[in-house]
Amino acid sequence: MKLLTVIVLLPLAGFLLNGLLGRRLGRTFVSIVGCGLPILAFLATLKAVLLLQAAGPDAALLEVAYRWASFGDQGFDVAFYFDRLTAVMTLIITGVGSLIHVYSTGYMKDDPGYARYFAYLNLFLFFMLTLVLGRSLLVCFVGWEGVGLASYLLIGFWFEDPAKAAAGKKAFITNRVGDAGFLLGLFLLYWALGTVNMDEINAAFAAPVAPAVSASLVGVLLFIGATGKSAQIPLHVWLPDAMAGPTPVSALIHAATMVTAGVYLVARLHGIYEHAPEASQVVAVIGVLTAFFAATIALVQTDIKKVLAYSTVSQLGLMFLALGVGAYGVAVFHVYTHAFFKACLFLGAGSVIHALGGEQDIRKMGGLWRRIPLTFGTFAVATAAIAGIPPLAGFFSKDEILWFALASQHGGSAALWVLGSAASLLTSFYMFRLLWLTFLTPSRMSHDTEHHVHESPFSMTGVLIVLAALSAIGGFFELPHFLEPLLPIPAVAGSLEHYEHTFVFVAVAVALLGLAAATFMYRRGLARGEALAARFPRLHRILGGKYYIDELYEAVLYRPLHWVSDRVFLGLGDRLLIDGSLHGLAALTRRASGRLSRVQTGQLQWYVAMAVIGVVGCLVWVWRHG
Amino acid sequence: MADTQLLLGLSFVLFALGLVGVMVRRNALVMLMCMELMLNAVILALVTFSLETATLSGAVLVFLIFVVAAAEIAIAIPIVLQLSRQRSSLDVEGYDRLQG
Amino acid sequence: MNWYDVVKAMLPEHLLLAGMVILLTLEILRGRPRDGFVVAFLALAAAAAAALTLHMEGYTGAPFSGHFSVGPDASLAKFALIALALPVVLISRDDFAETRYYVLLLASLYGACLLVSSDSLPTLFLGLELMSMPVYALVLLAQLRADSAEAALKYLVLGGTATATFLMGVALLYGWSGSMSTAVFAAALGSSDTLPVAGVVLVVASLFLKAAIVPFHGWAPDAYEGASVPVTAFMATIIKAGVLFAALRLFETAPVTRPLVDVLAVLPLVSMIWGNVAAIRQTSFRRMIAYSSIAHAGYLFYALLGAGPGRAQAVVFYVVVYGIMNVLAFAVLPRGTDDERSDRLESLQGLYQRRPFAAIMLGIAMLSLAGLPPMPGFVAKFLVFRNVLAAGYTGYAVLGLVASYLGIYFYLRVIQYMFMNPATADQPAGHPRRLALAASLLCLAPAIVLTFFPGWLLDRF
Amino acid sequence: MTIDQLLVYFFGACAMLGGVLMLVARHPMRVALALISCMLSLAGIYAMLGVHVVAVFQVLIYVGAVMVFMVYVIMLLDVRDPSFVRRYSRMLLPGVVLGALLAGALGVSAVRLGAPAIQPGASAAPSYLVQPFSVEFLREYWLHFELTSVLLVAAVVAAIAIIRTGRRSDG
Amino acid sequence: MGEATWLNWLLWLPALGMVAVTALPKGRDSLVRSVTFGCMVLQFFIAAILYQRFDGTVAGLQFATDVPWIRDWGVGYRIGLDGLNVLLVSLTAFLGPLVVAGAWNAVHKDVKLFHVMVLFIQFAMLGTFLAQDLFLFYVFWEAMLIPMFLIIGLWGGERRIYATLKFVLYTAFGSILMLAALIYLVLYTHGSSGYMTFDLRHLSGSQLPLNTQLWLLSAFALSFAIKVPMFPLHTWLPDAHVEAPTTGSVILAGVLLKMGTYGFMKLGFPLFPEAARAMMPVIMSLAVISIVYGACLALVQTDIKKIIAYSSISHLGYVMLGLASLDLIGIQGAILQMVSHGLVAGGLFLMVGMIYERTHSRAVADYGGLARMLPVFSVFFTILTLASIGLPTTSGFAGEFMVLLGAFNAAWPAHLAGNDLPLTLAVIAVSGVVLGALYMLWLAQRILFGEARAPHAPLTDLNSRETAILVAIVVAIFAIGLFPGDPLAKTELAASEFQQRVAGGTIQLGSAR
Repeated sequence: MKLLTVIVLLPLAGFLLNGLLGRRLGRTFVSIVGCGLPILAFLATLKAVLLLQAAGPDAALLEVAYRWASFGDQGFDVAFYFDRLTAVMTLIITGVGSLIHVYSTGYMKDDPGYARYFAYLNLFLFFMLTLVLGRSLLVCFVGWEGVGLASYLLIGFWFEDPAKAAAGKKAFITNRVGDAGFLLGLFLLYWALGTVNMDEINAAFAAPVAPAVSASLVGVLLFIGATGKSAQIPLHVWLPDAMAGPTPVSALIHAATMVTAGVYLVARLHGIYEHAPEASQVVAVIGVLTAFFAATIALVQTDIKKVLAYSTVSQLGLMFLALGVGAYGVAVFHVYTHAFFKACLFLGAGSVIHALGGEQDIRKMGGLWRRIPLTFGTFAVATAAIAGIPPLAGFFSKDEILWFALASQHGGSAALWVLGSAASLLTSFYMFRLLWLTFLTPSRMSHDTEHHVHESPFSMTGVLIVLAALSAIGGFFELPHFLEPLLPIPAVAGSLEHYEHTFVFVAVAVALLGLAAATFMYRRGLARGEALAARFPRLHRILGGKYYIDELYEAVLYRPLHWVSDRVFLGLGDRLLIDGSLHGLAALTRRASGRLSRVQTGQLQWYVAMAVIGVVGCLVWVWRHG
Repeated sequence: MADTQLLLGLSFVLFALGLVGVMVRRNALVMLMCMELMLNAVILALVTFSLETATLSGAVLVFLIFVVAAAEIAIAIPIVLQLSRQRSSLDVEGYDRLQG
Repeated sequence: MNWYDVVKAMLPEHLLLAGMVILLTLEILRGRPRDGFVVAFLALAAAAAAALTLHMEGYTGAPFSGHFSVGPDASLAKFALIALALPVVLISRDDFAETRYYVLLLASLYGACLLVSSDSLPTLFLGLELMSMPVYALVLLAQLRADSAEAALKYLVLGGTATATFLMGVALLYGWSGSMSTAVFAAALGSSDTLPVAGVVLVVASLFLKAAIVPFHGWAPDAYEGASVPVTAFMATIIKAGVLFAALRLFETAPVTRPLVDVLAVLPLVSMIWGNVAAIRQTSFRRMIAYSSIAHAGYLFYALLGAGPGRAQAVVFYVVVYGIMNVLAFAVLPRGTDDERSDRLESLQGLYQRRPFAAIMLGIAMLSLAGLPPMPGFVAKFLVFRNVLAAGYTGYAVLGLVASYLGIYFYLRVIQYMFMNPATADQPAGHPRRLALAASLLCLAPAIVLTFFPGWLLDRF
Repeated sequence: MTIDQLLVYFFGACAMLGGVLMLVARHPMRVALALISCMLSLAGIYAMLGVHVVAVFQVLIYVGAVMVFMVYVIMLLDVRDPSFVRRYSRMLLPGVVLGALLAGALGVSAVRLGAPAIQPGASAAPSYLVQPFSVEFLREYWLHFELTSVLLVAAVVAAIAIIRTGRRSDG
Repeated sequence: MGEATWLNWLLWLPALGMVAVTALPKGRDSLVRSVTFGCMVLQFFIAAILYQRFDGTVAGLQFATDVPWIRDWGVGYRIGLDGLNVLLVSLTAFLGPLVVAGAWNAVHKDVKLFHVMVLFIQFAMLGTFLAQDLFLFYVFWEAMLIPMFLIIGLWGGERRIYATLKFVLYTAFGSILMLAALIYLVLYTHGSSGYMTFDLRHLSGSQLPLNTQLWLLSAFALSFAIKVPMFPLHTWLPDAHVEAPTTGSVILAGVLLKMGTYGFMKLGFPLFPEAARAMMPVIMSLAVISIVYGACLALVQTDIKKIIAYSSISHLGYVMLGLASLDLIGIQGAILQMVSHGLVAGGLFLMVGMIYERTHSRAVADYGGLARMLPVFSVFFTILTLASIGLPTTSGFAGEFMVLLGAFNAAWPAHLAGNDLPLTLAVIAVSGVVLGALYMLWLAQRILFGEARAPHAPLTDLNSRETAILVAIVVAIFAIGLFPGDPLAKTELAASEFQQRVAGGTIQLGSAR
């Protein structure tokens, strides 16, 4: 039996069942299919992992499903590839994915689009698994675009609201920009290597004879793709808007899985980046800048999901920082820990929103810890984890990222470390700000809302507990070492070799500093924060306006495009020049027709004269040229 | 005797005069007479060439032209008569209802 | 002189003549109009059958050596001419009951047949005159229009001028060669002397005038509009065909050389453009067809640019297809009591709703005249331009094709009127007539054959 | 220069004069007379050249038949027609110019000055006497002779048809 | 029954259908529809059998018929299936029944004439694809004008006469020059080889001087480019589409536009390979301009049909880019993209027709939230939109991807050789991917999402007839998107022959003359 194919196809079956039959067969059926098949996929993945472990540390499972298209002796296979990196990603996807499916049965209980929702979610899993299991970049691209589609559908799930539909569209199109880069990289690789199988690409770049293509160019192009999917500057604009979808979707797609596809891609193709220092540098710089700027924006957000969204962008930036400095395993490690705590946070936020009947503004929350203690507890654990408080999961991965940012011989530098640490500090600060304002400060809820507050059902809280537990203990699994046979750990600069432990303390200190600052500012509520905002109004406005990137794109890209299309292409080109000249010719012919009709005066003598003109003309012509 | 070229020249001039007459004279009957003049010019040319080439066929064609000229007039005159009756005018310039 | 040959070679002509004589006798004896149609039709059918038989037999004969000869090609051309007249006669029935109409028609056809067989310039001249003269009268016979006499006069004066011009050209050719044989013309084509070339120019100019090539076309729109529908059909098909056959007879297979090429190419080219452009704004159907015929005359003379046997093939095929389609168009044209009004293009509006068969037939005719595949008009156009290109006149061929493009619009406009525009209130009822239906079927059958098997006709050359 | 030649020149000048008079004469009757004089002059030329058959028939058919018919019609229509007063159409100037151009073009093409003159009566020349000419005509050209009869019949029928039509449209 | 007989049946079935429908009594509209539909279905089955039995590993024609037609000129009735036309013939036969079914309730005026015209155009289209004789090709090529002229002009919208005249006059202009060129070509071959023939196999062997080739190719290319349509000869298309009835639009977008690209592939490039190479930079540039230009214009339209029409310009730009790349993958991609566009654009136009039947409006602004009101409709519309965008697993992706891949494969060597034009063009072409998403999603978002509103609401969702049509199309789209290997295997040999002939062994792509 083709195990990997089965893993991929299980969610697809779920999608088809739910999509085609779901509405007729009722919610129970939908829930069983929708949750059962991902869980089956998870179990199948476990089996695959066992097989893999038995085969050795750098072994891989390979399954060719069929040949998609062939050209002469070359061709594209639909093949699945399973090694330790894939295993980690697949486990996260199916595992966290299954949990979120279960959570959704509670969260979406009353939604009329219940079947549609689960169909989409299964579809997403299908594409995500295709993405990570695909052996070739082409199959990966299928998943790559597919998750974009699923994301589009899910963001716009409540499509009656034009803003939400628009957010879906924005996500898709922004992703498409990145995909264009992905495609360019793919084309380049195919031309140079004649293959797009990722293992073969890595091998080709490791070979003594370098491929006839610049690794940096390929690296940058593929990274453009990654920026789109993983919401890095300058293509990060879609992710915060993507929070328009149902909250579990945000947890699954926009925090735990899809957005890490970019990280996965770079890690998977580390063979290219290892030989492309310039590209790696670009990755690191973009990553750290994203981490920092997203963190600053998160400072002033008031929508609970927006805060988490920017935090996601920021964390993804840190992952790319790790990739940029060659610490691929560490980046995946952060993907892994981040999946737990960010999913927990989002689902917790979902629980809060659920409890408050849809309220998302943290300024109108407060004091919830007493009312929904389970949610609060799990949320707090996850917050601590993301802030990097030891010994929770986030601490381990983040610490290692910062360490390599400073010390890696593959492009580490002090500047990267400083910005990364600053981002980390800000993360700690805004996360605890969130925690304070949401749960701990005195209640600022309206009376109606307060009356309504209730703890979520077990299907939701149970998931939260599992995820919180994983956030707490996940860090003890030394993932980078597990992956080392595949993803090398970069050498550390000699001068810093002995300071690793020192920097652990620095990192802890940074996290605690953030905690302390947040506590100082928000322990009593909003007042101090607002005062601070009032002192720096311009800065606050810039941060609140997200650096006006959206507006910039609107003004620089979209409007000119529209203007050029409308006025220049349509007005000037099509209507005036092309059609205009054609209409002109037609009018000319009509006028000529009128003129010729007027020659036909009805005067007999004129007709004779015309004939004589003809005869004389012919005679003269023949005589002249004879 | 006579100069071929001169006779030929006369023929061309008469032909042109006939054609000019068709173009410039407004009276339909005059117009028809001018056409006869053109035919006469052709006859002159044919006779001249018949003599020059010492063959008979030119002169034979002249006889055919006589017949055709008579037939043409036989058809033309009734047409003109009918037109003059319809329009109560022989002015060819007035015959311009069909145009465009 | 072999009397058997005289009878057999001229059998089609004799039958036509017999028709005339019988008609005249009947008129003298009884004056019953109805017989005219029947006798004329029978005479035509017999003549057509005779011509076809002669062609099939491959009969060759020259009863009047040096003046008149018949070969399979000539018989085929005669058959085409006479057969084209059959549907014309069928649609004449409702307009013309008089015997003399049919006598004139047969006389004109007699002239046209003479052209095809003529070996000497006098025969050609007589044929041309015999063909044209009855038509002057036929134009006038349309009592429906008050302007018919005007049209007839215009046609007559220009035709007379053309006759004189033709004769002057013949005189010059005769003076150059001392012979009246048609071969003189072909010989003169290759001459570099001014005298024969001037003769050629004059003869060609007169043919241009009879075929309505710009700038000798002045009579055509007025005469077509002024004449009655059957006579217009007759002029547009048989007269034009006769003139072209005459031209073919003169040009034989001799190539056209330099200074004459331009005359023979430019004026037809101008005709195509002029005819096609001027037709665009016409409001009278017959006038439009007149301009269309001016353009088609251009194509036909274009075919003469090519040398060799392809020339005859192209001309005959074109003439046949063009003739069939023109007659078909006129056969199905709805006719009201007020000729001037039913001639307006607007009266065709919504024709498809009222009389779908007529509309479709007219549509087929228009598309074929426009030269759009798969209509046989395309093969005809193709032949012409293939010959022009084969003769090496690429530039003229391209220009000619572009000119033919200009013509598409106004043919489509007719279709647009018939199919796409709604009918207006005051349109002639135009109920179908049986004879016209027969005429249209008579045209349709060969049209279908020529669509699918153009080789049937083409392989005969 | 012989007297014959002089006479030919004289008749030629007369014919030309007749032609010009046709253009300028106001009344159609005068035009007809000018044409008749022109034709007679031409007949004179033919006679001088020895082509008597043509000269005779020119007088008989043209002057005797065609022109008499013409004069008759002119008299029939002798009303005060505006075209009698205003002789010329709009095409006067262009028409004259075109005529001159045509004559010039034909002359340039066909007239080679200094070519040998005709020698009528030379041994090779055919006889234009009535009897030999007629024999030749009817032997070689009897087809045409017959055809002219068809033509004349057609013309007669046409004339009748036109007249009948005119009568009916009047009535 | 001989194998060639099947192909003849395929071709002549619509013609027989025309006769049959014409012979039906007046007023029996549903009988007319059924007969037409039955004819089309039968034809589809024949095409399916032929497709199955077509052997992609054999070079040359299959199921061929070669009968002299006009012996004198060497014109023959020569038809046959080869790798280049097999997919397009199948597409035409596939869309045939759908077109008739789609118009089941849409046409009430002159039903008989309408169906005769539909059969006529089907006949002409199949003939164009199947013809292996230049004369025959031209006849069929031009014959398509007449039924299309009537279909748009008789059953079209308000400005139908303007649109239909524009269509005919535009396309006829190109054909006229093509006619001159093809006669010239045949005569040239006649001169050099001594016998006159219109057989394509012989004609492609003639060695013309480059200068002549350039002239002839320009003439052919003008005609084909108008039909494709390529910028700047495209302005007839939006008007024709907007004014055409649904059937017309579907035929136009589904098959007719492919005539242009097929013409380039079958005639234009292989007949004049040297000229094709020399002109490739121009063709490629125009193709890429079409991609971007079409997409940009689609972005600012307010009429649904116009958006799809302009998107066709963009998508056919990809086809041309693939052909012009002269890379095997690119060529294969171009063929696939033709089929894909036929399905996708055809499907979209059908859907526009379905909604138009209900609301009588095509303005984007009139709609919103159809996903709520017409869920089934919306699902299909979304799928077709995504296929149009070129989402992986759909046919649109397979075609677009291979075209772009081919373009890059060709562009890199040129780039390394110092010629940056192809690479620049290829990169710009990739941007079309983004633009495509932009306008199609904008359209989908505006009409499917947001507040529910539509003229003449409440609307009924798709009935089973409409659903069946769309299911057929969607299945085909996914079949090709997921398993393009089978169709590609049928075309591969022909595509590589095409490539070898045109590229002439060494690909000197973009090397300006």
